[in-house]
Amino acid sequence: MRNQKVNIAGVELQNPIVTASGTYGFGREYGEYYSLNELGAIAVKGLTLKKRLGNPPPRIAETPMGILNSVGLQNPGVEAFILEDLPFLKQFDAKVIANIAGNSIEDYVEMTRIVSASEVDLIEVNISCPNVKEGGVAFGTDCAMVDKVVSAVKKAAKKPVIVKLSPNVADIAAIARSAVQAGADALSLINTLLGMKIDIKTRRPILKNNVGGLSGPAVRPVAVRMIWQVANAVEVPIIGMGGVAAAEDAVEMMLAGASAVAVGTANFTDPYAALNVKRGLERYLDENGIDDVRELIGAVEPY
Amino acid sequence: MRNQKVNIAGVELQNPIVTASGTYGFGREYGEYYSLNELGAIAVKGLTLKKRLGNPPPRIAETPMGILNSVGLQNPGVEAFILEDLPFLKQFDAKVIANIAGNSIEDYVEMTRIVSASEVDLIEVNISCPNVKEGGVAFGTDCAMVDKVVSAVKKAAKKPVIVKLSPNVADIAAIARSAVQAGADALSLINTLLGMKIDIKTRRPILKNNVGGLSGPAVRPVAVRMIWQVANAVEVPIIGMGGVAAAEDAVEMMLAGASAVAVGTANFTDPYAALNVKRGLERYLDENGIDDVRELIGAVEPY
Amino acid sequence: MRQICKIVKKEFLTPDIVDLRFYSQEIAAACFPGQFVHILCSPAQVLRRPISICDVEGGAVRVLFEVRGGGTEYLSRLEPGDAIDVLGPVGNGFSDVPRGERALFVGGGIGIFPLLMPARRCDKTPSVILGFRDISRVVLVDDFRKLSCNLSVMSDNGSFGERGFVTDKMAEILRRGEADRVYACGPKAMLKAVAELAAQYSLPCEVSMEERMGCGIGACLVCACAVRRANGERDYVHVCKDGPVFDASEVDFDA
Amino acid sequence: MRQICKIVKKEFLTPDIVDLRFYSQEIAAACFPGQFVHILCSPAQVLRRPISICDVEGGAVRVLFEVRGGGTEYLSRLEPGDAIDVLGPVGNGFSDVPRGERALFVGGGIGIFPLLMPARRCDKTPSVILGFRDISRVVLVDDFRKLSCNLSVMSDNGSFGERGFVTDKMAEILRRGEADRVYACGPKAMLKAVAELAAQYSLPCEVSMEERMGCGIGACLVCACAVRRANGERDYVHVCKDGPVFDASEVDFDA
Ligand SMILES: Cc1cc2nc3c(=O)[nH]c(=O)nc-3n(C[C@H](O)[C@H](O)[C@H](O)COP(=O)(O)OP(=O)(O)OC[C@H]3O[C@@H](n4cnc5c(N)ncnc54)[C@H](O)[C@@H]3O)c2cc1C
Ligand SMILES: Cc1cc2nc3c(=O)[nH]c(=O)nc-3n(C[C@H](O)[C@H](O)[C@H](O)COP(=O)(O)OP(=O)(O)OC[C@H]3O[C@@H](n4cnc5c(N)ncnc54)[C@H](O)[C@@H]3O)c2cc1C
Ligand SMILES: Cc1cc2nc3c(=O)[nH]c(=O)nc-3n(C[C@H](O)[C@H](O)[C@H](O)COP(=O)(O)O)c2cc1C
Ligand SMILES: Cc1cc2nc3c(=O)[nH]c(=O)nc-3n(C[C@H](O)[C@H](O)[C@H](O)COP(=O)(O)O)c2cc1C
Ligand code: FES
Ligand code: FES
Repeated sequence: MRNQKVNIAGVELQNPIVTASGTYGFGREYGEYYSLNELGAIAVKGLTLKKRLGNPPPRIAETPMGILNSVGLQNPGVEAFILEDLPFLKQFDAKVIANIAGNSIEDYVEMTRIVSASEVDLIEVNISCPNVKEGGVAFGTDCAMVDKVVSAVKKAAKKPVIVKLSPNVADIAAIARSAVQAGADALSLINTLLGMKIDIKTRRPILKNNVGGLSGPAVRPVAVRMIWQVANAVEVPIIGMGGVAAAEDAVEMMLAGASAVAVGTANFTDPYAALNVKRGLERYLDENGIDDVRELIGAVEPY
Repeated sequence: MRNQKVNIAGVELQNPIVTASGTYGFGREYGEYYSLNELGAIAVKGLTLKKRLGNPPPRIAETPMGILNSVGLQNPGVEAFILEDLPFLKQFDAKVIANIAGNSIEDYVEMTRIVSASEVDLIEVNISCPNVKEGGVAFGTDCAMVDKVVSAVKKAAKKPVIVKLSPNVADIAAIARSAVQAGADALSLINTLLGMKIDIKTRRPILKNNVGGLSGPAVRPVAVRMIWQVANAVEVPIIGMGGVAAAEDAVEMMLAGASAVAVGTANFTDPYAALNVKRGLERYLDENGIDDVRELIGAVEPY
Repeated sequence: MRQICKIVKKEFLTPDIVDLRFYSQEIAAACFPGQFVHILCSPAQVLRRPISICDVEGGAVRVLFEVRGGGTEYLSRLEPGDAIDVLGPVGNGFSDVPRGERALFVGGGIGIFPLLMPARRCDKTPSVILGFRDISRVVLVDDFRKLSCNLSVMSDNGSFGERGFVTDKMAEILRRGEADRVYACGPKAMLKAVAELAAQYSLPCEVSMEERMGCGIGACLVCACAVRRANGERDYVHVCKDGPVFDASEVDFDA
Repeated sequence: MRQICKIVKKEFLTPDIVDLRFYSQEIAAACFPGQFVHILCSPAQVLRRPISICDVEGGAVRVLFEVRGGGTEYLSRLEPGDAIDVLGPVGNGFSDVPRGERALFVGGGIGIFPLLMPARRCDKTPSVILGFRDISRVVLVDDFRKLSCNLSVMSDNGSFGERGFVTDKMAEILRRGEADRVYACGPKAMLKAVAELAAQYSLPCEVSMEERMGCGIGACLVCACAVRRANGERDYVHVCKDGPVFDASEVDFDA
């Protein structure tokens, strides 16, 4: 048996396939298509301290090989999640990643305390949500802010902390370094690129929020580049994401430097996408005689 | 007859369709497919003070609905362009935009002087090329640098100056404001997003330069969003580009705030792309009873 | 359920409206009136397209769709024998008409498609009102004629059936007390008017809502529909999983 | 020239290699040996794919291609009657063999495809060396047999024809003084060896180079090929417009 296990900040995932926050709810829906025991980890929908309604619809637009979304963190609040959804998720072998988003540093700290006391396996600090007015992406595009949020969260955290980075920056390596210096145990990237689509008939944006986050295969080259840059800049493990739709894409991201790979938008194209990526990765290892999936991590040979 | 004319910094284009720098050479090749008299303007291949060989091949990779390129400003040098290519281009009704890129502020200034003394109609200052080590994109991602380059260029310029912005930034509106405060007569955006693709068989990047610039339909939502943000931040005309492949895309960019629209990567898919966008735009105006194409500029009605 | 299904029949009913049947014993057997299928149209697209189930015939599922953009355009060019990737049946459909009750079905435009199956399944003769923009868009009327129902057909300009809105006719029927409950599908403005009319007569009313979708199964939360909870609080439910059919009294049509 | 052309014939010669003919009177009439066509394979792709013109038959253009990635895979699934979007003929092909000269054609793998036409057009019987990895990849040999040429077929493992490299056979032929000029197409390493051998014997040598392409017509400068100018200076020329066929003495194979 080939080794599929990877380690993210001390937490062992049985395989490197993760589902991306916000695309997979709390796992119940896709769990009707295949067993959640198949996955390495599940990053749950972004949580806020209190229940959030999110943005008005339309919240999605299609673009060439991508989508824009402006959900705006609709969620039941962190306490409701822990009471109602976490017990469901903890039945499975997949690790649970609580994705948290705050409007203020106090929010982040408070949520960190709450999820630290729960059965969640890892905390993913979303400092890169482009779909909320207050906070959100603003925390993730400035090194000093990154430092502040992450330092504060780390002080309160009793679980490993993954910091989720925004791609809407000029120097992703600098942001990554700030996060790691402030104590991030792992990084995940990329969140969505800010985009817009206009309906030329109505002359109005498709999204009621005007702008939204771009994801899907279209952004994969940007994601791969950023993962590579970050892997060269810091030592902590990376969860790579952005347009992964097939096993080959997961291999590409691992070669670029990711220790695990998340599947997001591809779930919408095919409810079995994450499962197919996982199975395809196993086949890839077999066909290429690779005994340990970790051999792929960062194995790209640049010119 | 419906009005197709638009004005970019005092220069009248007979229609809003431009060809994007670096995708159209000096016009000769596409000129064999249709008359260059059809176009509003032609932005020539990025010029440097001295001849440049550019980066080693492979210089192109295909990505989902996009491409990565790492040409790295191969060009004969600004003097050779003026002697050998400009006279050819000046035979046509299309305005000529000289796209210049330097390694230093002195370079930019020197080139500005040289092209100012030529028959070029507009100068496009490329502070956003991701494919050269020295200078290039570095000039375009920092407001202070933008200010320095643009101020210096403006002092030397005897033609209107378009500043071409990089999308690899956190706050495009801030960069745009710096450029305009420093005297930019117009802005063009977006240049390419930095991306990477890895060949999983060889475990090497496809591009010999490791990373390259992402363009094509994949990036259009990012381009539209940035054009909209910039149009709301500054008063100067904008040449919009990034993934325009059809007349509908041109309309979308104009609604977002562009006064003219450049066609780049789409030329590779179809050598008639720019012509088709132009004709399609005419048809669109006819079908919608729009008498003046300028009615479209910035006409999006955001929520 | 996700299946690769063979197209067994395709017909253009108007230059824009396609009648498509694909084979899926499983979906045909499992589906309820008002549910939809989520179809992956083109390999160049990331999102599926929600299309209501119009009817089932043996092991075949029938859908009608209007060609709007890239997805439906691509779908309209497929031919019998071609395969499509179908997710479904998904969503919550119309509730069964209780025995003995007279249902009124109100459909406008492409909103008439999901009404055929539930109208057929009534034990008491239902009323059906179909509204079209004009005669060029009239489809499926013969299928409704074959049911035992009291059929009214309206067009905005009178070019087919009666001139007027479906709500004009609906008001008549309710005034005459000929309906015990209302089911409606169509443009939001129409649904709002239908819901208000039904409320005036205190009739239970179910409406099928449209919203742009991602996953189609309730995971991504993009297909939000504003509702007002009993306590007056605003909330969002989701068209793909909680709907597309909702109790009209809950929906906040003005959100 | 850009045309939408009908496929008239498609055949899999091996599980990976497709023989495709499409109709274009214009391209068939205009093309020279060694030129290529730039084909838009799939609507989900932004770039065309360069494929050498292998032959012309009446108004049909024949190309052979190996299925490698998404583009060629898509193309391989098209059928006679389907249309493809073709740009071409493009590029600079092989120069005509001067009357009375004996040409030697050396091809390896998919590099043999563009050699059929020029080999047929020689007035003096040429020599042709075709190299294959192994017997499973052998194609087009019968077509070469039908020409009047001195044909040698090599395979790396001897499973078809002689065991050995094309350059082994080439060395023999040059030693015997049976060639006045050399034309070659194949992997870069092979071309380099061929060029060195030809240079040893001071024979003119033309090689057809491969590079990833954008526009295919000389505008975007992505398809760079390193050359060394007479004055020793390094430069880049472009495979799509200056090539794909270059004078071997110019090409910098080590760049
Ligand atoms: C529950 C439900 C049932 C439906 N049933 C039918 C039906 O039976 N027959 C029919 O003709 N149409 C139906 N529609 C509308 C149909 O889904 C859209 O017309 C279709 O998605 C348009 O896709 P497109 O690629 O042609 O258009 P585009 O505009 O190119 O689509 C772009 C994106 O927007 C979405 N979109 C565009 N218009 C709509 C819309 N009106 N509703 C939802 N998403 C939209 C698309 O799904 C896609 O994601 C239904 C919609 C919903 C929500
Ligand atoms: C002048 C010229 C003539 C050619 N003639 C033939 C021929 O007659 N028969 C044949 O089988 N092949 C030929 N090739 C190679 C052929 O172009 C590639 O195999 C093909 O482009 C691969 O496309 P894909 O989508 O299958 O692969 P992918 O790897 O998915 O292609 C991705 C991108 O890389 C480019 N690419 C990948 N491999 C190559 C390559 N080897 N050369 C150039 N571009 C590449 C593609 O064009 C595309 O832009 C020729 C190449 C050139 C440059
Ligand atoms: C509908 C939708 C909702 C999302 N919500 C969240 C979220 O709540 N928190 C978060 O960190 N990222 C969120 N994301 C971003 C994804 O987790 C992921 O970073 C991004 O989509 C790129 O991956 P993909 O291309 O595979 O989708 C969301 C993405 C989508 C498409
Ligand atoms: C092959 C290639 C070369 C380019 N070279 C230049 C250049 O020299 N100068 C420049 O300002 N932009 C250059 N660009 C960027 C384009 O002008 C344009 O900004 C970008 O490609 C987005 O437009 P598109 O998606 O329509 O191609 C180049 C783009 C491509 C694809
Ligand atoms: S479409 Fe994903 S929740 Fe409805
Ligand atoms: S492919 Fe554009 S110059 Fe050769």
